[in-house]
Amino acid sequence: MNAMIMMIVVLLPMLSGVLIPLLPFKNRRQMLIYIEAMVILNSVLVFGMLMNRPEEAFTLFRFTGNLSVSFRLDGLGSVFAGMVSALWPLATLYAFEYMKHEGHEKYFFMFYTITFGVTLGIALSEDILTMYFFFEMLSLVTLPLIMHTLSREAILASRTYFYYMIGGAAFAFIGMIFILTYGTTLDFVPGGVLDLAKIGDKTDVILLVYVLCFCGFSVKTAMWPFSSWLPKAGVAPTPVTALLHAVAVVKTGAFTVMRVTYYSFGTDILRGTWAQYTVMILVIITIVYGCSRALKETHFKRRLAWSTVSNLSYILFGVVIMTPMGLKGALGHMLFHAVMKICSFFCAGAIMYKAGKHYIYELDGLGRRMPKVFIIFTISGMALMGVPGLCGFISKWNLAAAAVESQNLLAYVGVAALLISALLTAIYMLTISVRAFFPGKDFDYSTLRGIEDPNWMMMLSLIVFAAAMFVFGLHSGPVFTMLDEVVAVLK
Amino acid sequence: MDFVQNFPFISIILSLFSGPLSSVLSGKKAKMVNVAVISIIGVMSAAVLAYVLGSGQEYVYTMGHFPAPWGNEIRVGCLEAFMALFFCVIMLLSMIGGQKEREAEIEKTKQNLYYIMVNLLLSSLLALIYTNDLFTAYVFVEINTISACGLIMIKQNGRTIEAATRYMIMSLLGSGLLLLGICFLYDLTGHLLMSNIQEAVRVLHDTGAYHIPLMVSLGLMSVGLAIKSALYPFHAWLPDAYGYSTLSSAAILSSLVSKGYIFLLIKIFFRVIGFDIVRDSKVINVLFVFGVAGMIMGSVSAIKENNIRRMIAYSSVAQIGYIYMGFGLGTTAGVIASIYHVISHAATKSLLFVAASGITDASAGSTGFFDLTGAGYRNKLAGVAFTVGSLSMVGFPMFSGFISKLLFAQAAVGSTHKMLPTLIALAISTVLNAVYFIKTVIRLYTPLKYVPTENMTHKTDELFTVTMEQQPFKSVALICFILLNLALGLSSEPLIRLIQNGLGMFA
Amino acid sequence: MNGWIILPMLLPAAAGIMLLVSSFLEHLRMTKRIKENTPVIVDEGEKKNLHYLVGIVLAITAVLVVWTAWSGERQLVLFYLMKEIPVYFHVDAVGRLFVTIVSIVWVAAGFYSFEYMKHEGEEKRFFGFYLLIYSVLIAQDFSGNLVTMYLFYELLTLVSMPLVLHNGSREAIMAGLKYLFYSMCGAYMGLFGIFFLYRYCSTLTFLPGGSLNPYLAEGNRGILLTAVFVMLIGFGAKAGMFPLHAWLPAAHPVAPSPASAVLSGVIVKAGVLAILRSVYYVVGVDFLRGTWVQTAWMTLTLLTVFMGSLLAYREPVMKKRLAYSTVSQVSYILFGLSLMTPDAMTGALLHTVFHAFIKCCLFLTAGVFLVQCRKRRADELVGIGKQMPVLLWCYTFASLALIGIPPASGFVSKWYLAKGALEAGVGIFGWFGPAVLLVSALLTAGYLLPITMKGFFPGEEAVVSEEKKEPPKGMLIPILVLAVLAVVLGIMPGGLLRYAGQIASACM
Amino acid sequence: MNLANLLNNYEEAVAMILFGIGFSNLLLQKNLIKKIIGLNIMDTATYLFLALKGYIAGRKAPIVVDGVRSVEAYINPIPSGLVLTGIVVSVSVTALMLSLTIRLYRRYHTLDLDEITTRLKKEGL
Repeated sequence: MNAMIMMIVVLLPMLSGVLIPLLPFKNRRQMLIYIEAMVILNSVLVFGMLMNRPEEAFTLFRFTGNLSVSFRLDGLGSVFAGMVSALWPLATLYAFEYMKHEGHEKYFFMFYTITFGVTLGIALSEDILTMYFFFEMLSLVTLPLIMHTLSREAILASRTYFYYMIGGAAFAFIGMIFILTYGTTLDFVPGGVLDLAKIGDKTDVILLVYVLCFCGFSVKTAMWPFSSWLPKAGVAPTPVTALLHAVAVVKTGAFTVMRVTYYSFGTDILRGTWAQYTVMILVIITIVYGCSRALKETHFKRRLAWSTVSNLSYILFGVVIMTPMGLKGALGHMLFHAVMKICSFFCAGAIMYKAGKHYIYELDGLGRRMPKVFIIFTISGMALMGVPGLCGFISKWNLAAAAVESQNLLAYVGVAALLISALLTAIYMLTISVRAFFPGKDFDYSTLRGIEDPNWMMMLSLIVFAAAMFVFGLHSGPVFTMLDEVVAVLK
Repeated sequence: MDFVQNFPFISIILSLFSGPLSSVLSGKKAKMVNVAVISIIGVMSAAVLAYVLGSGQEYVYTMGHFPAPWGNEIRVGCLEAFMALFFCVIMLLSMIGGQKEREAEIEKTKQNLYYIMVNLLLSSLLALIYTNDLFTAYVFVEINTISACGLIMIKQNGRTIEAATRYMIMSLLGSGLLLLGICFLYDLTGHLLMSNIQEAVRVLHDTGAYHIPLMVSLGLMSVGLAIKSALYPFHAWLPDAYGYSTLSSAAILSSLVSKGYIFLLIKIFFRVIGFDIVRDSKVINVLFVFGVAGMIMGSVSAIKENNIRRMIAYSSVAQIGYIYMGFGLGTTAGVIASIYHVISHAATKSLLFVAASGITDASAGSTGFFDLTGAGYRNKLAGVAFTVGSLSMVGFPMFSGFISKLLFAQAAVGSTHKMLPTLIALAISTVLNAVYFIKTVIRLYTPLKYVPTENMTHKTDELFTVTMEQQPFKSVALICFILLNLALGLSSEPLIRLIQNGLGMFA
Repeated sequence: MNGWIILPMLLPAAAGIMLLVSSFLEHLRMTKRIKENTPVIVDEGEKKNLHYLVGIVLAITAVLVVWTAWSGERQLVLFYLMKEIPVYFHVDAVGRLFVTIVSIVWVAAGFYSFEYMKHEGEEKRFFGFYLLIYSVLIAQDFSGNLVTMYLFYELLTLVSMPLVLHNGSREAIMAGLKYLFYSMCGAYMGLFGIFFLYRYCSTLTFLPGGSLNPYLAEGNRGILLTAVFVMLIGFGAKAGMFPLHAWLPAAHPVAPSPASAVLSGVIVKAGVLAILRSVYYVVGVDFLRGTWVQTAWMTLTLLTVFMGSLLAYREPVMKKRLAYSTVSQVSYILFGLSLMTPDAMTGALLHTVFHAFIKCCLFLTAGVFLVQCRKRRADELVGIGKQMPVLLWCYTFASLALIGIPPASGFVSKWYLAKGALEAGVGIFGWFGPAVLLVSALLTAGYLLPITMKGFFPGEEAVVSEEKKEPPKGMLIPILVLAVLAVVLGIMPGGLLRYAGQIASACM
Repeated sequence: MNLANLLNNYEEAVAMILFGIGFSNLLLQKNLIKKIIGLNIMDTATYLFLALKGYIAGRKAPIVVDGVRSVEAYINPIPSGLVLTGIVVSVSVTALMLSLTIRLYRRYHTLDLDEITTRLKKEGL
């Protein structure tokens, strides 16, 4: 019975999502209450589940004899599930206000809620097949969200998105097959499942496959050279971009990479090989590349999207250090980046929603009109830069500490890349704030008439996130104690 | 001898004779007869399958009780029985789904002729599945060719006749080679019954005598059947034949006819030559290379195509490439994957053809890519069905395509040298599949207002919504196909075990 | 009573934030008023109150700081930022010294700016940030470990940036951003080093002599040296060390003069402090002495010394000239630190003190030139001495002190620097360094003294009004105090010298 | 494998050459009628080959005229049967091909398949 709850938290959002267009709601308000209630209920269930963790696995159904869709909750999964469940209700609240304008709300919220379930499915996967299954599902159910506006741009973006996703999945598939063949089991086991006896002298092939598989899963985290879909997908409504493309979808990518690296292939066979160097080089390139593109970009949301590209590779960098500490750093950044990026995206959304400005050069002087939003935006920018006292610093610190600890020369280069990226982040984030607050002496504020801070629904989410950045930044001990426990199984 | 054991023979004869019978019936009656025959044969095949599974072993049915090596034999194992059942199901659904098109596109007086062809086709397919005699197989290959040609050209416009001619030419080249291969083999072994030939070949192989002629014969037969089943680069006839013929024809041709030849090839590999000998020969490497090329090139052509029917047809080229690649791996796992793919592709491709026609119905009859804009909203079921089919083709978990992809990949890992090319080809091909199928799906769900109308051949006011009630038959067929796909995708285990058993009975 | 340590930081911070919020609300009211077309009324009384408030806060804080600093050892773990890494304050000798300098300069410049900022507007915002920076600087000086220091180091950049872009012109914004990016760049390079030190040092807490773990460092010398070097360059950015010095000449001219004064006088010293702390209190000089890092560092500082002077010499704009001068002078300090001998370090510490007072004084003077005479360029400053002799005398004394003419203060510090260089046993640098310092001193004379000369002796052809127009007392007195300090400390350096000497010998 | 072998089995060699001629005609000729002729040559070559295989020198056709003689007197009858079946198949296929050709010719007044295709494309069907 205890294990059943894992199925429930995955299926409940899916079911309630599917019901949205079918239920006869009298008005919008009712529908929103229904959605939020369902999401919160599910989050509560998830946290309940995390509190008393079910030990045994739960099998949903079987594809073939040994291939099944089954769930199990372990430390890593708990972190991810907890993060997702904490963010979803807030993001949904924000979406209510935002989506007023976009139309087709029912279908939007249908897929939006289903995505919740699918993401949890990834978090709870017991084996690589289940994870792959939900990984593909996620691409599918998020597709309508990106297409949502159905404009030409959105259609093109969704196409690009899907091609990348399928391509990624196709290569990830190869990895899965290898685990199926050369592993002792498909399940995730800390330290990997590869059967050295079966591999024999084929280590190089395994490494190649790892690289392919890594690239495949990291398509979702928009790793260079597979990164261009993410900024394009920025055409989606902001709650989608924020939640899915800063949190759920892309973090899933990172999460899957963690699973594959630490729980399937196992770091022992990978550490110090050309495979590690290859992926690390890719990751380092992405860190710098994403930032540079962000710097060049003048579209507000796209700039944030490029920033996401870079920050996701921070997480991947932690992963490819391939030590428990690296994983810890990666997890830390995964959590904190979620908070930071969702906050900055929401700010961008609020600005676009209230002021109708999409490009950065249009933001001059807005800081005076929407001070709360811009102050929070500046805070999130500083957090992304890694100003001490905000959460970005903590995660960066842990990543760098892990890199230095690993005594790997390339990881040192990675540390440098992290810092270069931090500098570039400072440039692209703070120029926005400076523009907004200091538009120049003779700026004519009358052009911005009628623009003001958004209502409490949007502000609440923003303030909660901003507060979270400080709390985590100043008092990260408990979080990392928890992460220590998670990675302890790897030692 | 149980009465059930007569069923394979009865079903071949039944469909064979219902053909001439149809010629004297009116179109409507012929249709009834046809549906009845397919259903009866389906039921009989199911009974045979149950029997074989129950007894756990194959049986040989000697025609006219002449013993081997003189008599003609039918051999029934669980794979054969399942194939017969499956082909009946697909054919029935395709016939149901394409009913409206047939009535619209075929001249009233020629309606019954169509059913002759379908019945003959069914009988030839059944014979290809069941027969244990190589020359009988050849004869039915030709019957198959002729009736398929009839199916293509029944919609009598220039395109279809031209397509039929091209189809005939390629097919005849293929059957010429097949015949020559069979003659060689007969020359070498002195037998026509598969089991006898196998014994003889085994002896030849062990002694090492006549190695080259044996290989030549194997090569001729493989190439002949490869041409007939449209393996790249012999696929030139295929897009026209599938793309312009009437719906049922396209569905049947793509999902069954080529599969019949492939099944025959499997039988030749396992029952006639012996798979270990085939594996040692270089023939499978050739098949592998062409299979991989087909996987990629078929998809590339499909991407370039603007006509949805032809696009699906090109996709068939790619899928047949998958199947031959599976053979080419040279492992039993590879062949199992291929057979599974035969089944999954048959189920998916006919689904796609029927769904595509539902979509074109809602787009003023045009198959042009731009005209399909928003059709998913106008014909909801067809839209969903097409999406399901596409996802299955792309290899999305839950649908049949995923399982076959999984099986192929697993098989590939077992083969040392072909592992990486196969896996990478699979990955690339998946992406390419996604490119054209998902492009179409997205197009189906793009609202009209966002698309420049100058690319469209029809006016937007000509479009109308198609509901399920308006197309009851097609809807039933679509729903069945979708369920079939899901069933294959979600619980493939019994089927895979059945294929394994069947192959075991072959050897 | 360790908790007291937090009070001098909290007080200005709270006051600053209060001012900022109130400035912000005022803005909102103003925009609303503009919307409603009611005239904007500036309340003079309110301004006065603001000055009282800031003045009182500054005074109380300064007293508190000095009292906290000089009444014995104090330490406080505020909370844990991460596991094993607390935000930790500790009052030690170096912190004491720095915090005292900061307080003196801050109070002086603060009082000066009451008068000065009337010309600039947005006073509330200015003073808000001014107080915030003060609090951050105190915190940095009291920091007890590297991470805490880094935390405030970076905060310092962020809160001091608004001072640079205070007037909101395009130029100021660009300069502000430049300042920000150079400082960030430097900070991140520093952080790079910290990452490595965290791994290879047994603790990040400041200990005289460093806490490098020799077992871990063994075999990793190469990477560790690189990391330290990167760190030096990084923290050097704030101290205006080549190659990351370019923000200084951009930021100083556009900032309000009191802001440039504190930037030059104190905030650049944050870079010096960071380097001092990391080299002498974390890594330990023994590890660096004689390595390529030391050589490279010395080369860079000498280069900066020379280049800064030369550029200052060629620069016509007064505040820019002073900015280049800062580049040059701060590198004197860094050169002293790079020599890694007690004498040189003493000299460096002394020069830190003197330069803070002198440069602050000079910038404040330049501010007077700017608002009172509306003269930006040095060559326009003809006959100033006739109009405001007191001011120009202050300027002259400060200049002399900077050049290092005995008995003014600069001489003492330079003496020790040169002495340290000769003793250090660093080969060619032993005599080359003092030579560069000497040349640079000559250049310093070359770029500072002409103003005095032209001021007092405008020459025949220049048309100069003889009217006396000394700056208001509010501006003059801080300048006077600083100038007097600059001279008097040079004449009576005894206590200071001993104090610096103790610090230096504790580290070696 | 030497030349002598080829000469000894000259009938088979001829059959193969014929097959090649037929095959290439079917594949390469543009004219549909010539293609059909190629098809027939190809089939005939196969029958020749089959018949050769069944023929045993000095024996008679397996037709019982005056009582059953011993099996040794007759040639192998199965290839002959196969040839007959093959002829039936080939005739029907040829008929079908010819009828298709007639239809195409009536529509397009040409026997060139490629030209027909280009015309079809022009028609836009």
